[in-house]
Parts: sequence; C-alpha cells; structure tokens
Amino acid sequence: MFNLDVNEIRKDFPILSLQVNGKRLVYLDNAATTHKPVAVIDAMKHYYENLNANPHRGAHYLSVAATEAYEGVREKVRKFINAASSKEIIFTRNTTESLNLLSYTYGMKYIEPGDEIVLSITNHHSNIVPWQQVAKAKGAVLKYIYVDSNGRITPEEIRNKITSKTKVVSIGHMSNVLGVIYPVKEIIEYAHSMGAIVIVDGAQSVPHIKVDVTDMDADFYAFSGHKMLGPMGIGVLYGKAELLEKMPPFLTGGDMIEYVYEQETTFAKFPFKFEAGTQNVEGAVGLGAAIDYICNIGLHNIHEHERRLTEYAIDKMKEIPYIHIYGPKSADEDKGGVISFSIDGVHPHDTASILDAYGIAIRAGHHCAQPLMRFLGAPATSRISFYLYNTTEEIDIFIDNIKNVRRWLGYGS
Amino acid sequence: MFNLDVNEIRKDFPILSLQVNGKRLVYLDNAATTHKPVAVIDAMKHYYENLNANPHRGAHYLSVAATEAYEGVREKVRKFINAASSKEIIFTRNTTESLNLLSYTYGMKYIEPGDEIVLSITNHHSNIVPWQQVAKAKGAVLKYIYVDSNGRITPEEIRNKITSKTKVVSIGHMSNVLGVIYPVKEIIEYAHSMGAIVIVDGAQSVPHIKVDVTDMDADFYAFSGHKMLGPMGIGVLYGKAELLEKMPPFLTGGDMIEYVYEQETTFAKFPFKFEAGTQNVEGAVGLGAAIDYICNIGLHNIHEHERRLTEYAIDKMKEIPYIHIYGPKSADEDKGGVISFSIDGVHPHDTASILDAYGIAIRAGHHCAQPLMRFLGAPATSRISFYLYNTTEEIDIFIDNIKNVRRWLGYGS
Amino acid sequence: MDLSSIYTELIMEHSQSQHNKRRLEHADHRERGHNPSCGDEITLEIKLRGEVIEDAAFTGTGCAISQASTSMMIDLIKGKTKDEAMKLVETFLGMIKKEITDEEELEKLEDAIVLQNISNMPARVKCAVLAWHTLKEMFRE
Amino acid sequence: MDLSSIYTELIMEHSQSQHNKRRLEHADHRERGHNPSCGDEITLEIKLRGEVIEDAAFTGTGCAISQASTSMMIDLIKGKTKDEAMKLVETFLGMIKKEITDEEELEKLEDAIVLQNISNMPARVKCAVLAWHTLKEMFRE
Ligand SMILES: Cc1ncc(COP(=O)(O)O)c(C=O)c1O
Ligand SMILES: Cc1ncc(COP(=O)(O)O)c(C=O)c1O
Repeated sequence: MFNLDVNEIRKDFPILSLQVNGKRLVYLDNAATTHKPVAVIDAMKHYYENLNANPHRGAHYLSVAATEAYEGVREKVRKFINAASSKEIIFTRNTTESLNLLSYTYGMKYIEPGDEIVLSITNHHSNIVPWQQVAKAKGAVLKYIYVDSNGRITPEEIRNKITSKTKVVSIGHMSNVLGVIYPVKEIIEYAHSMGAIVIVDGAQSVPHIKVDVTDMDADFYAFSGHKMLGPMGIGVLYGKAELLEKMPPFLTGGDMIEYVYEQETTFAKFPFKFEAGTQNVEGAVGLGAAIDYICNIGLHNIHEHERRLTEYAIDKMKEIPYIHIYGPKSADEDKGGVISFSIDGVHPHDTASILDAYGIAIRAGHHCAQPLMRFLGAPATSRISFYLYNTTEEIDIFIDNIKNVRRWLGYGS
Repeated sequence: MFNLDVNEIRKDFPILSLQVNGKRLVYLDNAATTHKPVAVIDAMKHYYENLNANPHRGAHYLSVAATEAYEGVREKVRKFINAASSKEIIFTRNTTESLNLLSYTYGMKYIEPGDEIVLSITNHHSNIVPWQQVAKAKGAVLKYIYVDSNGRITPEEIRNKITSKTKVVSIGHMSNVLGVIYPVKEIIEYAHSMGAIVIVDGAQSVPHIKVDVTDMDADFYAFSGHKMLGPMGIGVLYGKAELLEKMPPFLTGGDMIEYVYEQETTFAKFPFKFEAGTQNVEGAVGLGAAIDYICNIGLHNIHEHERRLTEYAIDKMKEIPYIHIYGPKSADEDKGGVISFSIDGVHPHDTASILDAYGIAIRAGHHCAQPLMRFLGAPATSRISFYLYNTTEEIDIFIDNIKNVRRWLGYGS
Repeated sequence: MDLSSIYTELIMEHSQSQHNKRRLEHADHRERGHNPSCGDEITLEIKLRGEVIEDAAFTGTGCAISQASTSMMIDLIKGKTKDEAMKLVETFLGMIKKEITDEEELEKLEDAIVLQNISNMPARVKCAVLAWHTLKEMFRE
Repeated sequence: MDLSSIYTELIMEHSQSQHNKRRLEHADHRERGHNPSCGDEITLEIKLRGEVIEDAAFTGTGCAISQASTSMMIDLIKGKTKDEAMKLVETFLGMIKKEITDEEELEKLEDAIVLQNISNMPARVKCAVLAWHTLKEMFRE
C-alpha cells in the first residue's frame, strides 16, 4: 500500500522553500547529500539545550542523559538495519571513515601477500582508495568486478572474480552514478562459500531501501547520516561481533581504553574500542531523529515514491533525442532514484551551471567514481538524484530547462 | 581592562537554566565539554535551512554556499590561532583524531627504531596511547617528562628528557587534571635546538587563553570544538606547511584525491589531502560561530574571569580542612580554571553522585590521565572546571554542598 | 533522585565497617574484579569446606557503593553452598536490571536489597554489581 | 547570477570554433594542464621563433568556459614575446581575482576580458584559469 504525501513532507524541510537565483530551489542532488527535516534540526537543538555532555565519562545528570541519548541511538540504528546486537554498531564520521577503519584494522591485520581483494568498478573512491593502500602495504592483488552495458553485475562475473584466493570483497550496495542496486545477498553467499568476508558500502542504499544486515549476512556494512536526512559528521559501521572482537583498535585515546600505563594500554570491548575521544553525540541524536522520520514515512513508501519519480524522469528524458542515459533505461526493481546522463554537445559542467541559474541543483563531474567513468568512457556525466521530498513538477522544471541549456550553448532545442 | 558581564553571558546559554533534581544546574565540568550559546545553535540551524550541501563537489548554488561557509571557517580558525596560511588548518572530528592523524602519518613515516618520543606525564590518554602504538610498531622509545609537587615542569626535566635522540615531543598545553598551563614556547625552542618536532595538544588551552602557533613556533597544534562552545564532531589540526606537504595522507577516499585509477591514486594538496569524504560542514559552521562568540567577549576577559573564579574557589577550598587540592594551590598566571581535589574519607564517585543530587555537575575519576593519576598516587580525583559563564555564587553552592557530601557519608562537617 | 534511597545508613555502615575487608589465609579461590572506567578494584577471596563457603573476604578500593555491595554480598554468601551463592548472584543482578521485582524473591538478598534503587543512578550501577560479577567469574572457572 | 554575462556569444564562438584546437608539428614547448575536480584536461603546444610565440594550439576536453578561455588565450599570445605573454597571464589572473580592475589594463586581454564575470560563478573559476596556469607552468621551466 503506497502512502506518501509529498506536499506534506515538503513542509518539514525549511530549505526547500529557498529561492535560488530568483527561482524556487529544485534540489536534485540527493546522492551527494540530503536536506534535514525540522524534526532533525530540532532534535539537535533540543540536545544542546537539555542534554549536552560528554557521555560515558561522568556521574552527573547531563552526562547520564547524554549517554542515554547516544546509546539509545545505537539501539535505534541496530533495529533499523536489523543487527543482532547494538554492540555491533560503531559510530564514525561518515562512510569514508567506516571503510578506512576497516582497511586500517581488518585489512592491515588479515590481508597477506598474494591475497586478493575484490572491488566493484562501480565503487565510490572511498571504497577503492583505502584498499589500494592495503594492497600496496601488504602486496595483495586488487581485482575489479565489471558491469554489463546496463550497469549490472552478472553471476559469471562474480564467479570469475571471487575465488578461493579472495580474502575481502568490498562492494557498493547501490551505485551513486548508475543507480543500480546490486544483489549483495547473492554476492555475499558466494563470497562466503569461497572463504572471503564481504564489506558492503551502503551509503546510497540505507537512505532509500530496507536494509537487513542479518538477512544478507554482511560481515560489515557502512553508511553516512547526511545522506539519510541526518546531520553531517556522523556515520555508521556495522560489523559482526566475532570480527569486531578480534580486530585491533583504529583510533586510540580517551574512552576506548581500560587501563593506560606509561608504556602499555589495554583496550575496552567493542563498540567502544573503536570510538576514541569525545564522540559526536549531537550527530548521533540527529541521526536518531532522521531514522524516526524515515520509519514514520516508511521505507517502502520512500522507495516506491522514488521509483515513480525515476520512471517519470526516464520516460521524459528518453523523449529528448540529444539526452543519453547511463545505466538502466527503465525504472526496474533494482534501479534506485539516481540517473546519470549526457547532453549532446554540452559539457556536464555547463549543464550544471546553466541549470543552477534556473534554481536547479544537479551534480556534474566524476561523482567520486573515476574508475567507473573511465570504464564508461565518459570523463564526466551529469546526474540527478531523488529523495522523498522530490516531485514530478520538479522533474518537469528540470526537463524544460534542459532545453535552455542547449539554447545557451547555441543549439536549437 | 577587564570587562565581562557574566549575567549577560548566562542568558546566551539556554541549558544553564535547566533544573536538575529540582535544583538549578551548576555546571562545573567544562574541561570535559562546554555548553553552547544560542549563536552557535542558531548558526547550525541557519546552515541547514539555507546553505546545506556537499562542499567542494558541486557547481550549484548550495554547494558553492556550503564551500564558502566551510572555507570561511578555515580562515577564521587560522586567524584565531595566528597560523600563516589557512591551508595549514585541517578539520578533524576532535583532538583525539587530530593526534591520531599525526601518529599514523608523521609518526609511522618518520619515527625509526631507537628514536625517542617524549611525552608529558600530564598528557591525556589521547596524547599517550597513539604514541604507544607508534613506539611499538617502530621500535621507538617512549619517555615521560615528570612534574614537580605543584604539577609544574622544571627546565632541568626538559633538558633531561629531550635530547638529540628525540624525534617527536608531544605535550599538552594545559593539564586537564592539574590546570597548569605549560611553557610550550620554551619547550618548543629547546626541542627544536635538539632537532625534534613538537606537537601541542591544545584541547584545554585554546578555549581559555590566546594561542599563537606562529609565536610559539609549534609544528603541530590540536584542539576540539566542543570544549570551546562549539559543536561536537569537529576538531582542528594545525600543521606547518612544510610538514603537511611531505606527510602521507591519513584517511583516503572521496575529496582527497586528484586522479583515481584502478590500481593507483594521486592525492590532492593539503589541507584537502587530510579531509576524506563528506566533511562536517555544520560542525565547522558551529565552530566558526563559537570563535566569533569567544572573540566578541575577548580571551583576555575570559582568562581573567576564570582566574578570579579559580582564586575564589581555591581560597574557599583551602579553608576546609578535609579538602586536598592537587597541583598549584593558588591562582597563579600559569593556572587555568581546573581544580582537582579529594575529600578525606569520601571516594570521588560518591562526591560526584551526591553533588549531582544537588544539581552540581563535577567530574570524578581518572580524567583520561591514568599515568598521571598513578604518578600522583591517587586512583581517582574529583575535579571542578570553569568557563566564562560560571559565577562565584556557583562556587558558593559547590562549597556548601561539599559539607552535605561529608554528611551523607556519615561524617560531621 | 532521592539520595536517601541510596546513601542509606545500612550502606554507610557496610562501607565503613571493615569486618569483611581483610586477606584470607589459605583461600581456595581468589578473583580480581575491576571497573576500568571508575578505577575501582577489588580482590575477592573464598574459603570452601566441600561445597560450602566457609569464609569470604575482600581487599581493594572503591566508592561507598561498591565497598558496601561487596561487604553485603560476603555477609550473604557465607555459609551458603556455591550453587546457592550463584543463585543469589543471579537474583541480585536480576534486581538491578529490574527483571526481578518480586519482593519475596528479593528478600533473600537480605541487606543487599537496599541496592535496588541504584538503577536510579545509572552511572553507579557498575559500582553496585562489581563484586557480584567477580564472584560469578570466580565460580565459572 | 546572470547567465548572459558568462555564456556570451563570444564565449560560445570560441568554444565551438576549432581554429586553435589542433596538434602543432614541431612544437618547442608542450605542457599538460588539468583540473582534477572537473576532469578537464588540455595540452598546450607552442612554437617559438626566438623569443616570439610564432604559433600556439591545444588539444583536450573541457567545458565551454575552459575551451573558450584556452582559445582566447591562444589568439592573444600569438605574435607576442614570451615575456609579453607572461605579463598578460598575470593580468588575466589578476582580473579573475579582482585584484586588477583598471579597464585600460584589462583591455589588453582582448576577447578574454569577457571572462571577467566568472568570479560570480565561483565553481567555474578553475575552468577559466586552466589554460593560463598551464602557460605559466610551461614558461616557468
Ligand atoms: C588535554 C586533553 N587532550 C585531549 C582531549 C581529548 O579531546 P577529545 O575527546 O575532544 O578528542 C581532552 C579532553 O577530553 C583533553 O583534556
Ligand atoms: C556509494 C558511496 N559510497 C561512499 C560515499 C562516501 O560517503 P561520505 O562522503 O559520507 O563518506 C558516497 C557518497 O559520497 C557514496 O555515494
């Protein structure tokens, strides 16, 4: 049962009534970051006005309140992604830090010379560069899973690349360029049968589809608060208890220790072992409010709303002969609300600048996915990406102004 | 000219009118974290309602606005600590991450077997444990500068510990237990003459005294936003350009790269090289508002206000025979607004819990400085710490209730 | 939060009385328990006769709550069998977690029942359970 | 922001005209310039006679702004000495940074003066200065 009132939702987002260059903001850059509902902004304000303290460290009222707020969100995140225990939820700054935590700890400890690390060519830089560092330091081999002409990963490709030599597979759940949602459950099952562990980068999936880390049997799962209506500066790393248990710590210092001697230290248990120094409690509280907001609307509604927008946009774009879409050309089940495209004769940066003059925010460039761009043979693309507050009217405005882009560049439309 | 109206200031801090256990909150735990003025809370709200985007990555209006906001704060921080260039300002999550960035990059690259790393026994865990990891990985030697009976570092001790074998000296500018402000300029000068670089942990100093990294000639300087009226989740690392230039990156991924190929990557220049993934722009904006607030009041006024509070508190505490103060017993020029103490016959945790029942927030425990506690022969202490919004009336309330602590524990007062 | 529900006379008596605070000669079991975040540290010693706890004592430092809780536990378990003692530990931990609220059941904890209200002081729960967890560890081995 | 102050006819002409976009046979200098955050990349080639720039051309890809800016720069420096060209580069960069505003001075930039308004589009400044920085690099060597 689809049930999402986008006009009601828009009222919750103050920034959406902003005027940009004299036009109402049309924000189609949600894969980069998302806006915040009043509930999230207010939760942070409430935190600073009523609960602010250093958690875990104090016996006083505020410290207890801050600890409860912080640990309450840990439990909320656990439930949201269906982890077995809230101890398996580590707060980080963002997806990038979550993945670096893994490369520095699991990677540097367990990868050995000749081991293979398998990545997807669609991975974001944050899920490529850290593994290059591990491969270089450890003499391991980096291999890439390539995609077919629709941006999909075939079962054969999985079987070709993931072998008994594979130690780690690290893959994006959904591409931030092509919008394809990958069959991570199948990939994980196969990788496990080969003895590899699987890390899933969920930066683009957690905000938009129901993620169940237990059902998919992911070993690690990473995502960012700011892409799911939450604040900047807070991210999550989920890890299976038995893996977190044996991993060395990452950042060291306050709060992640048991006993510190001049020459030696014993460490706290996970998740605290991985959270050094004063944490971003405000960020966690904001993330908690974002999860509440999302759950209240319902992820199935959000996904369906985005699927409709995607279908609407793709249909309109396909009518325009000088537009080319990368990746799937229909709003299939495995297509999220991200569409990359090019316009004949127009460089993506000009597209973005000209649309901006009409109040329309899109992204142009390599989308932090240069290996994929090279694979696609496009140095840059334009990209629109949706969230629960976007409307078909906004897509109409976008489409209308594509014609203006062409006109400014000296083409008839 | 001293000019600070604490009653006016208190109006800017909503949380200070909170009732805790039926009493008005008396917050004396500012060395742990500080509260936020309306200006800081509003700046973050304003950011999310008007400017929110992923900085550096987009050509659209909001992305440009977010970039300008973020880079504007970088320049503001530069000016605040008088760095030569805003490129020398790296945003991190907190002091702990700033110091870990250094141990992982500078430490792991430049420390060699047999090299000596010199720390102060007063260092916070965040400025000890990372160096233990480097020493262990590299076969280096960790040495400690000890303090005298008043918590001060003598010139002889500096000369004894810092030698031509010393590669890195990492020292807290002000102790979060004893409140002593250390002569970092002199230490840096001597360390440089021995060929060592010096890292200063300014978590406790930057919020309270004027810090000039150029004048003191620090090689690196670290601090946290949340201890200086700013939000959680944002910290700073200052580094000299020539050192940042040659350091390898820390976290890798989006935004810190130039070109990413499947097997290799070239990195951006500093400061971007050290800021991977979507940064905490909201946090930076909040920090910027905090710096404005502090500059508006004036650091000399803040320091003088705190000195008066410290003097007032020490004088009152010295009148009570069963209280013992650790560190300096008068409000000298080099004593910040932090007083650690013990009460005869009462464990610090009981002190903290009982005071909490009267609305008074103090800290009890090891204060993330176990080596210092061991050096002092105290497994735990109680600590009060001031900031610009504290008053002598609050100190009176604290003193009065110390008597209640004793009473609850069964002693006459 | 009502201090008088926690800093009771009974707790003060136990925390100040040193009657269980000593070293045991010829202990059969010795277990160290600690609370890194507080710095509290106790060593629990037990002397058995067969299955029965003939004597028990502790050394170490900590706050009034942890010292009192330890002393109360020792008073409680002396003369009990290991199994009975373990049951009491579970009852105590259940009380603290508010999983056990049945008054009759809780009466078995004798003096230690006064620690029931410690859950109103979340930061101090660790102090109250330290000794009981240490005993559990000891007998698990 | 007024698009017509940036996407001018002149810029469109230059970005679409291919008259400077070719490879130079026997170039004396070749320099690659690039803009990692955009993916723009040009290769600038220069043929000298003595100190005079006899011919110049470029290859590469980029947005309308960077292509036009490159073409305008090439038109401008042809027939100039290296020193004169370097002065013009400084004038151009000074204009973009708004450090040089004197109209007479800016007139020397000929067509390239139309890029003056690019500072209203901060995200695109890098596109406008790419070729000029590349030329500077080339002659620095
Ligand atoms: C001297 C000192 N250094 C470092 C830190 C760590 O700061 P943070 O927890 O913000 O990383 C603190 C505060 O806890 C401190 O007092
Ligand atoms: C698939 C994917 N992974 C990782 C990231 C990095 O996220 P963050 O910048 O929040 O670390 C992003 C977003 O930029 C992304 O789209």
